[in-house]
Amino acid sequence: MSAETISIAVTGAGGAGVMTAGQMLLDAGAKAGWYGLMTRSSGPQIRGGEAAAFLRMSPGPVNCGDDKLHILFAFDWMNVERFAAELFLNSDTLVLCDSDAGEVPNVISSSGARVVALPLKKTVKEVEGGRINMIGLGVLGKLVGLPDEAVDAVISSALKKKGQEAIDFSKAGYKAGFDLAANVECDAALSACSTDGVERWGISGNEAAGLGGLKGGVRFVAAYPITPATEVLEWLAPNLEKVGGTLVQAEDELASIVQIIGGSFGGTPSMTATSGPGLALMMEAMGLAVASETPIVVVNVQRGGPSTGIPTKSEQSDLNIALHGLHGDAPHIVTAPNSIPDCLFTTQWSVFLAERLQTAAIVLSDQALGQSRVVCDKPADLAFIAKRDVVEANVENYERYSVTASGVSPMAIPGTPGGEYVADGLEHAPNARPSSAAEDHIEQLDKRDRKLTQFDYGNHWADIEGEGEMAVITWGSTTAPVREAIERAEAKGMKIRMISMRLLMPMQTEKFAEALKGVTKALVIEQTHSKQFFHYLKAYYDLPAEVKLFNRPGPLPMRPGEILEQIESWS
Amino acid sequence: MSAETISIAVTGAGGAGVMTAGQMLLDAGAKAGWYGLMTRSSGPQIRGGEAAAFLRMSPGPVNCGDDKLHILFAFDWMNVERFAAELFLNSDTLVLCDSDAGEVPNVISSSGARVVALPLKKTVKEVEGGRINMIGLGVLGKLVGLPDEAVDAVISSALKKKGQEAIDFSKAGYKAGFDLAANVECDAALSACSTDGVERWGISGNEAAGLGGLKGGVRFVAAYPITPATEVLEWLAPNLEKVGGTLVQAEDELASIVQIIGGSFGGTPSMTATSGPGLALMMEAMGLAVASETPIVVVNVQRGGPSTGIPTKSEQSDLNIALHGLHGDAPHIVTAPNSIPDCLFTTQWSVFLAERLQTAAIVLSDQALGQSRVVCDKPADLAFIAKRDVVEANVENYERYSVTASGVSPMAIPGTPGGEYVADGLEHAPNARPSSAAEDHIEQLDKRDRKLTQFDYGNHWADIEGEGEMAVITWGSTTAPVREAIERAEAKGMKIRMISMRLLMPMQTEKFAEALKGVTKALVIEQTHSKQFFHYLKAYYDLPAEVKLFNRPGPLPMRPGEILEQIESWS
Amino acid sequence: MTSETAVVAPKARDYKSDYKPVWCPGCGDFSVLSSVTKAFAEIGTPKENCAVISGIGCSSRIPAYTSVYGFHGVHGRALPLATGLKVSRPELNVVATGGDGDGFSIGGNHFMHACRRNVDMVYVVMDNEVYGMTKGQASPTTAPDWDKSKLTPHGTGINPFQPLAIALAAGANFIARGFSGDPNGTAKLIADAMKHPGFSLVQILSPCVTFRPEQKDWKGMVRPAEIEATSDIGRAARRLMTDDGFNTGILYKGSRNVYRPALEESETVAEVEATFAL
Amino acid sequence: MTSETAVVAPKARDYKSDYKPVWCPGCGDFSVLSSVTKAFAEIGTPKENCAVISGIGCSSRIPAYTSVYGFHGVHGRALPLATGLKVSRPELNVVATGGDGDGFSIGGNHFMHACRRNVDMVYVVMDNEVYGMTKGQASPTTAPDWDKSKLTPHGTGINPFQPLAIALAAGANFIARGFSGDPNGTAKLIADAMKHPGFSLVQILSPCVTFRPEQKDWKGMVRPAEIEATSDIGRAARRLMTDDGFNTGILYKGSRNVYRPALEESETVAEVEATFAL
Ligand SMILES: Cc1ncc(C[n+]2csc(CCOP(=O)(O)OP(=O)(O)O)c2C)c(N)n1
Ligand SMILES: Cc1ncc(C[n+]2csc(CCOP(=O)(O)OP(=O)(O)O)c2C)c(N)n1
Ligand code: SF4
Ligand code: SF4
Ligand SMILES: [Mg+2]
Ligand SMILES: [Mg+2]
Repeated sequence: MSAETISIAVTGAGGAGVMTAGQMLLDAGAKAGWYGLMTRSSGPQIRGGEAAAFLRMSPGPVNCGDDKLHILFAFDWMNVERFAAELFLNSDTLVLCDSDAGEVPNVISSSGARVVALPLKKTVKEVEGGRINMIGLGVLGKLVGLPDEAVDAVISSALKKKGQEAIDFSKAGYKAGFDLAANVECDAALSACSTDGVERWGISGNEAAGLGGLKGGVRFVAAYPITPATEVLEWLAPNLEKVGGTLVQAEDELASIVQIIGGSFGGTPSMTATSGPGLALMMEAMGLAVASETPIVVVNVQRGGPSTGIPTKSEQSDLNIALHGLHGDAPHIVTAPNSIPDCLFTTQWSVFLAERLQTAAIVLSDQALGQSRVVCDKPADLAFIAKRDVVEANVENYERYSVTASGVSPMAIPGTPGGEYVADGLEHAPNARPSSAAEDHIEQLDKRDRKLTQFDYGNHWADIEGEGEMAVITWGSTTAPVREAIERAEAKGMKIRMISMRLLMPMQTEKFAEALKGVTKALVIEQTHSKQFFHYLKAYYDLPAEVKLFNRPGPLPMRPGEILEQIESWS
Repeated sequence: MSAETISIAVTGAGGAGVMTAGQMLLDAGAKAGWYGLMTRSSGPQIRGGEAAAFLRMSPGPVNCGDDKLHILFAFDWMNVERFAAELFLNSDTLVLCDSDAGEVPNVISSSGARVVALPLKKTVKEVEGGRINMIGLGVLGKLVGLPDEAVDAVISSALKKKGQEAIDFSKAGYKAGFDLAANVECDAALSACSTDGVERWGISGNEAAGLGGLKGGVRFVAAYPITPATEVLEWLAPNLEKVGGTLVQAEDELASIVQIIGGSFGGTPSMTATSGPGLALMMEAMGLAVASETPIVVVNVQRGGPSTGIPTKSEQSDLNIALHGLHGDAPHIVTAPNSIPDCLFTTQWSVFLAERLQTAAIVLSDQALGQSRVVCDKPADLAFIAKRDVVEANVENYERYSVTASGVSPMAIPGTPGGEYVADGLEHAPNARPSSAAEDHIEQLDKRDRKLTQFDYGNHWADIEGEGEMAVITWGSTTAPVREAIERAEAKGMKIRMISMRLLMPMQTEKFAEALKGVTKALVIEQTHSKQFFHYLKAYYDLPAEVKLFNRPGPLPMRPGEILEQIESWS
Repeated sequence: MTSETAVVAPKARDYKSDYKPVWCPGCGDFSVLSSVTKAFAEIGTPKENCAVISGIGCSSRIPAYTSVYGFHGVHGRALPLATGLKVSRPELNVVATGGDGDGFSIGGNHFMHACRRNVDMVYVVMDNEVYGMTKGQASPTTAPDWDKSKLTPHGTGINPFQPLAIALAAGANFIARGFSGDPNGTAKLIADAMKHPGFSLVQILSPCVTFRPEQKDWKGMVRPAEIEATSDIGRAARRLMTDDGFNTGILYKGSRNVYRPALEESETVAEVEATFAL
Repeated sequence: MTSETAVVAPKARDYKSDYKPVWCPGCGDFSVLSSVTKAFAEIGTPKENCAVISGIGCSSRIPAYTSVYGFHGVHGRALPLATGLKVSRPELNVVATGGDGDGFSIGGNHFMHACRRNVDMVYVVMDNEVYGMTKGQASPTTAPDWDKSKLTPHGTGINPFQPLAIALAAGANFIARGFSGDPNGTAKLIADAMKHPGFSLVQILSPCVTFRPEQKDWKGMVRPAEIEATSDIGRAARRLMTDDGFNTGILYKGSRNVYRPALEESETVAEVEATFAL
């Protein structure tokens, strides 16, 4: 029998090469035509502590973790308890470990999983230049049915820089592991597959967000590193440069957000990326972007909060601050990618919207999206490329904040004669001069509101799928397990609608009502403790009479199985 | 006929002494037994531009402006149009001006107001050491019926430092003005009154907030000036010192908020005051106070937003950021004084709550409360004095973040042997050590939530007044005009309930439902553009079937008359 | 300047707007405004290629009184805004402006890091040793015994901030001090700052007649520095650390490395994204 | 220490907790931890009267590894937290700690103003010229040509921040440099800093073995400063501006005015509020 999808966890001390093995397995799987997903977890040690790579592979697209684990490959038992909650061990799980690893920890044995010990360390010694992670990769390659060519290609390209000898050692290690697994009973082999000529990409959500910015037209970025957003910036630094843009490492987030306002004022689409604590520091200046109508994009990769919280784990708890963290009445854009590949689309679209509507856009990604790698189809090119409404040289009587029907006032870019104006965070008259008059205030407030609410966001505001009287409403990274839960429910003959909101601000009240037509029950799914999304829905939308909430804070991700349970128990 | 309440505006160039005249009129009125209120307005010039003092006086308590003006006293016509929207001129208004002031501006003449020109400048020249504002004060004193002793006392005390000659000059000026008014027809005289032995105070909302902090036990303040909150800090600086506390002027708001976290960690109740832009900068560290469970109080005196906005004008648009501006799930306290004297009660109560519940409290005052002066009865002393749950020396196995039934974990204050612990903004186990485990996260999230939601806030959470099927729901400075509108409606035989919420977070869902018993219609009043309070109510409370919203952004204050209109047109 | 008539040398007034300043009569900032516009005229940058960027404060109101592009941003952040603008639009003549509170209190970190980064722009600080806009509190440059602010009724009791010494230690490339009472001299300093590559600090003593009336005495206290501008860091350090704050002129002129990204396209977006292909 | 038995001189280990550091094996911060606890022992402050305050970073994890009171706050704000604590509780022995990123990048403004304010406390900075915690980006003290960070693939191209020169220009009262490879010498520096009134900066070169392995060479580069600690600002300025960063020891000892509010009650609350009576 070949599996539809398999989940594998690889754990061990940081030095054991857990992540490398996981990554190579994913990449080789991709060469074999399989889709896949890999997430990481590690202990508090900065280096050398316990680490885990969680993989899922399948002949069809994969966007979230499963709720069962097929194989746990433990290179050693180092603090494996730390990952207990993330492992989903059961009696079907095959646990592989070294024959000399010592007593099987209680979390493993008590799960009823089948433990198979292999002479890994012994084998390492037998293979010249052998490393335990290559042996492990060999074992796994055999069990999942990786074609040899795929593995060879991945090993060769990963170790190209280290030279032919390293490549040969690794291949030998792989082979040794492959042979070790010969007698291990396991039905995890995936059905053979091909890429059907569609180009496959290997990309993380953070890289995808960076690329989305770049493709949307961003050419200036100011950066201050913070977990789990740093990779957005680290991907952009060398790549922006190639397309004629630049990245400045700033002294802090107060500087990075204001630097991008400066860049954007100069006509260059600009963005930054951060996480909760950094976003909080950016809120004052975000208001300046809104009031001065200077487009900017901030990708906020959420982590566990509050305060420093749990920097390496995911949560959806920055929804409130993204929506409401600006002082004063400050309408802006809040979007959220709902899958790893969607980090590209949503970021690119957000750049387009910010530029088109001359406002601040916050893209709410999260650690689960940002730091996971996915193997997916190459995304299609989009038409969303920054295009600001600007004035030509020498317009007469130019007024920067002129009151227009659309609410968007044409902008003058420095260098344009006749367009000279002073952008201001003080309330102002249409001619940009400070004003505290009630008429000017209301006129500009109306204008800044109108440009956002009247704009037609098309059907990108949400992913709406399926039919049925029950709707599951969600956003962001909980969308993938919701989707999978609904697929499983549909496989059981149920009919369920999914609404995953990509545009969280401005509110799409009418479209939401339309999407809910015929729905009598709504199940709301979110990963927060204080029910932020649920309260947001209550505040701004009409919900059906029956509403049920299933929420949980991080760090444990939502799983399809538990969502399916919620659906089934409510039907 | 004598009036129940009179409203007077005094306008003129900054140098004319408009504010001094207004202040002395208010104080002399107080001596005469009248209550009163004075607000200020001025043009954009830093000094010497146009200025206006708006006064309202009455034999009974006054907390907001009226919607008609009895007397406009214009020392000159300098940019008087700027105040047009705030003047409420009508054909009953008496406009006093100088005979030589030139043409009456159109905003005045078109209102149909009765204009009476007096030879002010001429009189100034005739009185030795005469100043136009004292002449003006004399005119007004005559018209409202100020007893001479009251005026004498106020002049003497105001000019004590300047010496007897100055006092005599001023008195002579007053007398000259008084005589000038002899033939002016006017029915604004207030009925005579006395203080009935109750001590009267003259206080601004900002001073009241400062005093509330002090009385609540605050002994450390860190300050960064910002309009319109600076006076809270300026009042505290010299007064804290007298009671053995101290104030540090910080380099910015990032420092001031964190300094008070440090002060509080050391066991000293600590607070700061700021306005929108400063509050935005404080949000990151506010999360630290929440996560580390370190009590702090931030008085936020709201001004027009977004961004720098309209610094000298009032608005209620920082509600969203106060409630939701923290990243992560960060339950805290948000309170709002609903009158100038209540700035004392609410701030003092908030210090008590923050200390009792070991969290951050934001007190949402606004410019209209903070920078207005009121004459009111001396407030009663309150039992709300900071009292933290602390551990004694040498407790065994002390755990700082122990999971208790109330959610409040006894705190160790540095200096207590055996209590040594490290406060942390990282998620932690009960023993205060960092933890990213799901159990610890949920346990601490539950605890931080529970301590706030289970606490009994008594009936201070809202002011609930009156009976009826219609309720007017509001908060903060719009309460005074709502109260007055309801009084007027009741005078017309209507029955209306008022709910003015003093505690905005945590939500008091049950008490709110109780307060709404029997209510079928709710009129929501707020001073924002984006309907922040209305959406907050929708998100967290059950509202009656019929709900109507009356909102408007700043800078124009809400007036009783227009609220009454809303009530009447909906009955 | 696409017109076909002969190009006329620009005048200072071409860089002034018709908008009436909110400043108090007699405020030093009026003449700083003149100096800034004169400097633009001297350099001759077409006004559409000039930008004046500020934070919040009386002094920070200056952009609207010029006729060039400008940004009146948030308190303390003129320098990062100017940095973002200049780095992405290197051809513009970017001048950041503001007060001592804006620049050295809330904006102090950006000040240090702008000095270090050494982007080619000018920073004009109108120093009146007070927060004028918020009605007279002590700023970092206020003397420790100035006790007229209610916030610090016995004076701050702390040493005044030394902007020029800090600028030097942090890495600024051009350091000068002017006095608003000498608008021509100050204009020349600003123009020289514009010509000098890298980050140039021009501190201008600019009295606040309302909250620091005693600053009218500054007129008799300022004097042109006796020694020529130096490029020796050690000498400049000694000089600035022992300076009494009233020497005017260029006090340091360095040749530190200027931050100037290339902004040249070498690949298409398609080429960049090809690296994700497996 | 209310027990009745004879008071024993405290040992460094009394100030250490049993909590295992998250640091990488070989990280310089281990020995800084030893130095801090040794300094506490030398001063002999009872541990309930000691507080170690930090921001965020590998180095900022230090409070939990001591057994005294502590606060692991937010990134960049150790100094204002320590300031609030010390000003309101002057009897405590307050040590602020952290890294070069925490202290000089995001925390740079507080650093300057803490130097100026000169509150009596010690600031220990573990300088590894990198952001360790976020996996290796350039910090303000990083050399301009260090190109191992993905964020600055050609190096930062900007001059490194000179913490000691800035501290001097800003007003710190005691300035020293130590090396984590010499834990006893460093302990002595920290103890001397605790004894000296006012704000004392102790920069400790503390290698990051993970992201800056080349810093193991520091061992051969550091040397005790040849000249004695000076109290002359001009000399100290010249010295620090020309220093190569590897001279250890006390480099400046001043006698600037220390910020120390009185905290004495002179009136009751009732007396204070009586001023509102009309
Ligand atoms: C975040 C923030 N905090 C505080 C303020 C209030 N504020 C406005 S201007 C100013 C000080 C200005 O001083 P300075 O820069 O010296 O300018 P001056 O008015 O003296 O020219 C302050 C504290 C603000 N606008 N924003
Ligand atoms: C507001 C905020 N921005 C960014 C971060 C991410 N961050 C954590 S530690 C750190 C740098 C630490 O560098 P350093 O202070 O030198 O400490 P080291 O790890 O090198 O000891 C950064 C940028 C954060 N926690 N908070
Ligand atoms: S307050 Fe001072 S700085 Fe501000 S405008 Fe007036 S004189 Fe100038
Ligand atoms: S990353 Fe560097 S600074 Fe951080 S613990 Fe490891 S060696 Fe120390
Ligand atoms: Mg100033
Ligand atoms: Mg470091």
